[in-house]
Amino acid sequence: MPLMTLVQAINSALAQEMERDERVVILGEDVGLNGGVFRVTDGLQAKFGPDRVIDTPLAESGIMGTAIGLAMAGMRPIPEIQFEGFLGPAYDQLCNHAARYRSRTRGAVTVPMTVRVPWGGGIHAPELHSDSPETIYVHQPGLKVVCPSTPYDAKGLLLSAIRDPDPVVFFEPKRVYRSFKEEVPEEDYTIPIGQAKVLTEGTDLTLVSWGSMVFQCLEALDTLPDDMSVELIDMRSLYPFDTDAIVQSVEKTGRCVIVHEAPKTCGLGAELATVLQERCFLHLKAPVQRVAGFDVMMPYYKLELDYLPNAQKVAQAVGQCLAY
Amino acid sequence: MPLMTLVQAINSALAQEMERDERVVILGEDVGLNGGVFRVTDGLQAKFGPDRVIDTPLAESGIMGTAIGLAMAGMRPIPEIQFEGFLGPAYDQLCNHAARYRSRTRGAVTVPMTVRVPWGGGIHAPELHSDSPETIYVHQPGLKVVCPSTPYDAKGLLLSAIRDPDPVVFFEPKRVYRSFKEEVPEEDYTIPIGQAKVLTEGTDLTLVSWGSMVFQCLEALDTLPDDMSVELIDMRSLYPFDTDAIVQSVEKTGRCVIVHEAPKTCGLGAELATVLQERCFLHLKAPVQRVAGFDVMMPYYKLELDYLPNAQKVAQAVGQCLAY
Amino acid sequence: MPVKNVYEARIEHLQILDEEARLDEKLAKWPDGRPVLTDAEVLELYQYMVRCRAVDDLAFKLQRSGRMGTYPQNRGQEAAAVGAGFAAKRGVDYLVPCYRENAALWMHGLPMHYVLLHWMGDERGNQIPDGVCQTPLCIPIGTQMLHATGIAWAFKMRKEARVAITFFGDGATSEGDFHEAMNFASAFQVPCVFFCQNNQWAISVPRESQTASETIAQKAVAYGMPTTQVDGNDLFAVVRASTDAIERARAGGGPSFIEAVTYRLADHTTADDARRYRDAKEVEAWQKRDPLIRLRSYLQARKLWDDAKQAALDDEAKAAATEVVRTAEGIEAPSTDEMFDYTFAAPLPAELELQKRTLQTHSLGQDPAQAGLSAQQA
Amino acid sequence: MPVKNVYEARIEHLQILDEEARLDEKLAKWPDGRPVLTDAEVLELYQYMVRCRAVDDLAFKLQRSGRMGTYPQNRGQEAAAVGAGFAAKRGVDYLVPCYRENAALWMHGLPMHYVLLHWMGDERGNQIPDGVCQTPLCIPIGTQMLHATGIAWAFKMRKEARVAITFFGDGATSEGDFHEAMNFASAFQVPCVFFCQNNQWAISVPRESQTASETIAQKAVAYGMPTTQVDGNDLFAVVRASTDAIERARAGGGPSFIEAVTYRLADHTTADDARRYRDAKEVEAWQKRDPLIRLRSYLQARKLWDDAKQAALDDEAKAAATEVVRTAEGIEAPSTDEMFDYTFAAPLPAELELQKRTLQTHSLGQDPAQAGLSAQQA
Ligand SMILES: Cc1ncc(C[n+]2csc(CCOP(=O)(O)OP(=O)(O)O)c2C)c(N)n1
Ligand SMILES: Cc1ncc(C[n+]2csc(CCOP(=O)(O)OP(=O)(O)O)c2C)c(N)n1
Ligand SMILES: [Mg+2]
Ligand SMILES: [Mg+2]
Repeated sequence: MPLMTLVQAINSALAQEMERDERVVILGEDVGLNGGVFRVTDGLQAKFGPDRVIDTPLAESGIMGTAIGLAMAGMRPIPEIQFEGFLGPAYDQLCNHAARYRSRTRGAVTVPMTVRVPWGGGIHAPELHSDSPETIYVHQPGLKVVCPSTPYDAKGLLLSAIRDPDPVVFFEPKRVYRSFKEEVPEEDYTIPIGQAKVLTEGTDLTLVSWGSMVFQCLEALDTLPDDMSVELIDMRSLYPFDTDAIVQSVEKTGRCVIVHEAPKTCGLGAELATVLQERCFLHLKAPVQRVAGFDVMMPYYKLELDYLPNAQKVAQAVGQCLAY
Repeated sequence: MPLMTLVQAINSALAQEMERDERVVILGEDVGLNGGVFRVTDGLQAKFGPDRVIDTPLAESGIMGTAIGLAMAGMRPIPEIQFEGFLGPAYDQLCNHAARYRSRTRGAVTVPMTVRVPWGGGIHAPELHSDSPETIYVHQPGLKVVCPSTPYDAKGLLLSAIRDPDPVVFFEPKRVYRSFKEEVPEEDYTIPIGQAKVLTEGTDLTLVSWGSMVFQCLEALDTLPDDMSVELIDMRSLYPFDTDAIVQSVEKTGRCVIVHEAPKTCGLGAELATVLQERCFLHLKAPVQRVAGFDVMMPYYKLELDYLPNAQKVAQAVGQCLAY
Repeated sequence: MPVKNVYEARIEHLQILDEEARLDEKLAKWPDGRPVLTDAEVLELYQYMVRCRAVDDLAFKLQRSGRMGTYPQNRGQEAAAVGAGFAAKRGVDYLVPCYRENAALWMHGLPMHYVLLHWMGDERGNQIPDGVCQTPLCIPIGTQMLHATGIAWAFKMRKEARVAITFFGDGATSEGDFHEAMNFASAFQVPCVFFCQNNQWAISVPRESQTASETIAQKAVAYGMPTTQVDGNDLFAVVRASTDAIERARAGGGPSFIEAVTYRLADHTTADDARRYRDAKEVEAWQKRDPLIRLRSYLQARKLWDDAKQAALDDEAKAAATEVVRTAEGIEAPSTDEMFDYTFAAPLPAELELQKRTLQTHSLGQDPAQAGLSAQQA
Repeated sequence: MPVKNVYEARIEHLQILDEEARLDEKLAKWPDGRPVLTDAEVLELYQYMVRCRAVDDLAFKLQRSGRMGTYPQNRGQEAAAVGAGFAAKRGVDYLVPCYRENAALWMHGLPMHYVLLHWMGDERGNQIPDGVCQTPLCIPIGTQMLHATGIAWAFKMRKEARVAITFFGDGATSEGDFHEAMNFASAFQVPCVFFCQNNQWAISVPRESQTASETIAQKAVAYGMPTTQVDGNDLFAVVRASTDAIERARAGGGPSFIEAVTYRLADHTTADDARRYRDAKEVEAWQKRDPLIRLRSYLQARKLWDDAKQAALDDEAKAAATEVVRTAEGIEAPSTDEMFDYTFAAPLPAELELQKRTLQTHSLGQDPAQAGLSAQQA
């Protein structure tokens, strides 16, 4: 099996699906000849031509809105929004249109599309290039949201997303785009949207995260005393999220720490914590804790590491939660 | 003291503040001669002229973005977005610009403006006229968010909002725009942003809500057996929200039900529930419960009452929570 | 030459049947001599317009008597809708409407009661039947043109000889999405026709305040897109300009823009009172330009129509409208399930399935087993 | 007349100092005979451009050696920035930039190291000093023009004789916010100048793919706004057109649009490799049109400049640039407090104050008293 980075795995999934399904087209800013600013679509225009890998004008609402039209008319568009911060101008088309068409037409008009978005902090980028806006799309009925953290999961989830009959927002943690390689099958495989993955099993505490924060959690685990048995869960899918996986784990461990980059207040962590206290109330030995971004603007890069949760903060929270 | 509806109280606050502070201008679609589609700005253009009560072109991003410029240049704009659904096109300007200017310029450039938005369901309106999107603005660092449910609170909070040095989103529960009158002082008074209000005191369970759902809660209280002692809290401010008020109450009651119109998943209810289990863990006798909108598109009006929480659902949740 | 012209534009206004119902014989024919509209076609379209107006009138009354929610009357704009609808090929071309072109939708196969059902607060009014090529009414202003552009783009990608035509008002041209739709359509030369019903008002905001441009048509200049202004109350002009634009698009000539100058004779919607902001005189002047009156005068002058025929048609139209209302009102109330079932394709996510089954969002009220609570807790 | 013209537009291109550095003597003077630029002014602006380029070059190297994040070079566009900056009144008019007009910002009083500080990931680079009338660099494309419109609107409301001028690229004209800003500015006739640096590329997307319009300038036609195209590498043309537009705005004549035709001689940013998508030949051709070369030829032909002066200036500029970098790098690292303190005006909301004080978001890690936990729980 070849070793791939996250970027390569996504590129391979795109190439494979375009080969298999001629309805699939990619559109976005600089996705063509330039292969995207992160080179995720590198080589695809050369292979599939400029009619299927399309450089658009600089207009995110335009990208999202025309992708909706393409999807309605039977294509399987994969719009790319260059950075998560630029989902802003496309918010209305994504949440008020793509997400609602099936419901408002009682199934007559549907929008099968996958919105690819480089996501999250940690790469020393300029303003609005490091946000973590997943919560607002999870809150929007009618959208599915995924955020794989590894090359293997990325390929399998991307193929599921493209084949999904509804709009899927596919967040790509850019901080780990190239940080490591792992074995990724050449052949076609899918990972169902909605399933979390248990990375390490444990009995004392459940650690829940997604995106690049998963690696901060892994790092934290390395620093914990050997007698702390922590179960680490990578959510992978943010909507629908895998309630069973976290409930089962917390029923076993009785303690939970949730880690995410987005600002704490009203982040997805709040939803997961609430579900846990709703469903595992009598099992909980300590409050569910969050280690999240502060409730401030994602700072420019000199302070971004002060903003982002890290292994040390995670370890500390785990320790305190265990000591509760 | 005169009796006023919510609409009248807001109108009176606007008139008073425009009188007092010549930097205040109102801009939006149909706010002038027409007095707004809900007549909230009725008579203001006649009084203050078309240069201070301004009908704009039909473009929400334009309204929000030029209001930002006006605020930066020393005015105190009050943009109106005609319905909460049309915040969508203005999302980027509001969250990625208004909310961030102070922080990204380290205080050099600020955006003192109050965004007025009719909000919520229950008035038999067409699509995208009945949503409850407060969560996404609460999640955005740099914005304050209020949602008064009564005429008295509306006037006091609106005056605070206009005088606030930072952007405030002022949600107006349109379902109760004219549903009742109460005494509202003619003179100038403010209610600090960030303070909840205890509507009824109680010892067995804390009921938390905001906007028009407060009245569903009140109705529910009427149907409960006399021996159930419920404390009802109207949050009024959604960011910053009054943690102390709910924590103190739940420390006393040990039980809490949160009621809101927005879809449940990642709604503000999740944040409040999480804070409560974080801060009152050892006091809680039952999981904090939510009675919220379903995780579906706000339906067209034939089904809107099936979507919205109501007194009966609230009463049922209260009963079940007490029986836990 | 240090100052040189690098671009010139000219916007034309087309009128064929003038306010006095006089026909420009030359323009009423295509260059090859065929008529833009045969007598039979004019007669058919006229009757269609009258029938549409009857439904419109009845819808207004329905709202007033509390049997329907807010409704936006189409009154005064029927020539624009019918003309554009006629120019597009039913079952082939795709209509992407706003909410003031009922006639076009019905012509293209949407059962007439669907529109009423929509305004009765029922999503099934948007459940476009198979084979009917259109999107549902679009309430958020200015957002649907991007979808039209995307649909047209799909036609181009698949090399189908089909065109999308999208309708919107003068106010809608102020939205950013209008700009992006126009730019994408032109940059990719997709077969899309942008049909603006400039009815002079966006609720209470008059056309002159909406934008400082002298015409709406010239907005297309920004995108290098062919554009024209037509008298929107002149059926002939609308048909000619729309046919031109649609057939050019079909032949690979790219998108076009049409500004149809018309007037909203009624209030913005039944929730509006236009007397608050506009002059009775202005309305009166436009009443005289009512496209139904103009077309009737034309037909009568040509002896194709008379008062008796009109009386018969009026009766028939009223009866048909009543029937449309009966159909709409006869549809049983939607079930709560509907709210859930179309959020996603089946199967629903587990949590949503649970919400649907229990009609609860609070976990204690949900089925204990499903809610993940053990028996002892419940 | 059934087909009549209802609108005509013509876009002019202005060039005063041509590619061969020949000056159009007539256009180089205002109608009243005053020169558009005196020799002394040309000399001053030329030296300014050279100094700016020196900082630009050094910034590039800083990034390459890992001492700064991504940086977008201004190379090749100095005449546009300096010319527009010169036309605006320092301390009076308001600049609303994108990120490729450093020269204008510096001319108007922004300490030069601020821009570097910004690109070093430090918000203090945006902490515009009192009295400097400008907004910070704006990274999200096309969003700042609305702010400029609002600022200009405030000037108009307060009857101040001030103008806002906003800068943006060719790519930015595709965003919906551009459209809304132009429309608002024109509808309310605010004193705002829209200055488009058409440098032919938006990262890898060439101007021809960005939009199908023949010129960028004609986009203003959509708003009935005065518009012109200028040779953006011609300092004289930029100054003349900008002065015209700014002074018209100041006099109450409303907004204007200027398309400055120029070229991005460097990569999009230091994170980009333009060789992937553009032809070396094209770049070469534009190298020859470098505004610094053109202005130097002009000055030398007029005997106002020579190689010795140039050598001295180059040395001086390099030294000054080094000093700017030293200043930027000499600023101590920001404290974590900064992240919190500017989220809102003081006092911070209690929860945020707690986050700041404890640098924690998990309640167990926060100060127990503040976190609302009683002693026994903590
Ligand atoms: C995005 C958005 N903003 C505001 C509204 C409220 N609104 C409904 S119709 C309307 C005016 C529309 O004017 P125009 O585009 O000219 O169409 P007309 O109603 O005249 O046919 C407004 C402001 C809306 N529906 N959508
Ligand atoms: C809203 C938004 N979308 C996308 C980007 C990514 N991006 C940065 S610069 C750029 C191209 C800008 O082109 P242009 O407006 O011509 O300015 P130039 O860089 O050529 O000066 C893009 C797409 C962005 N910064 N903001
Ligand atoms: Mg209109
Ligand atoms: Mg450019």
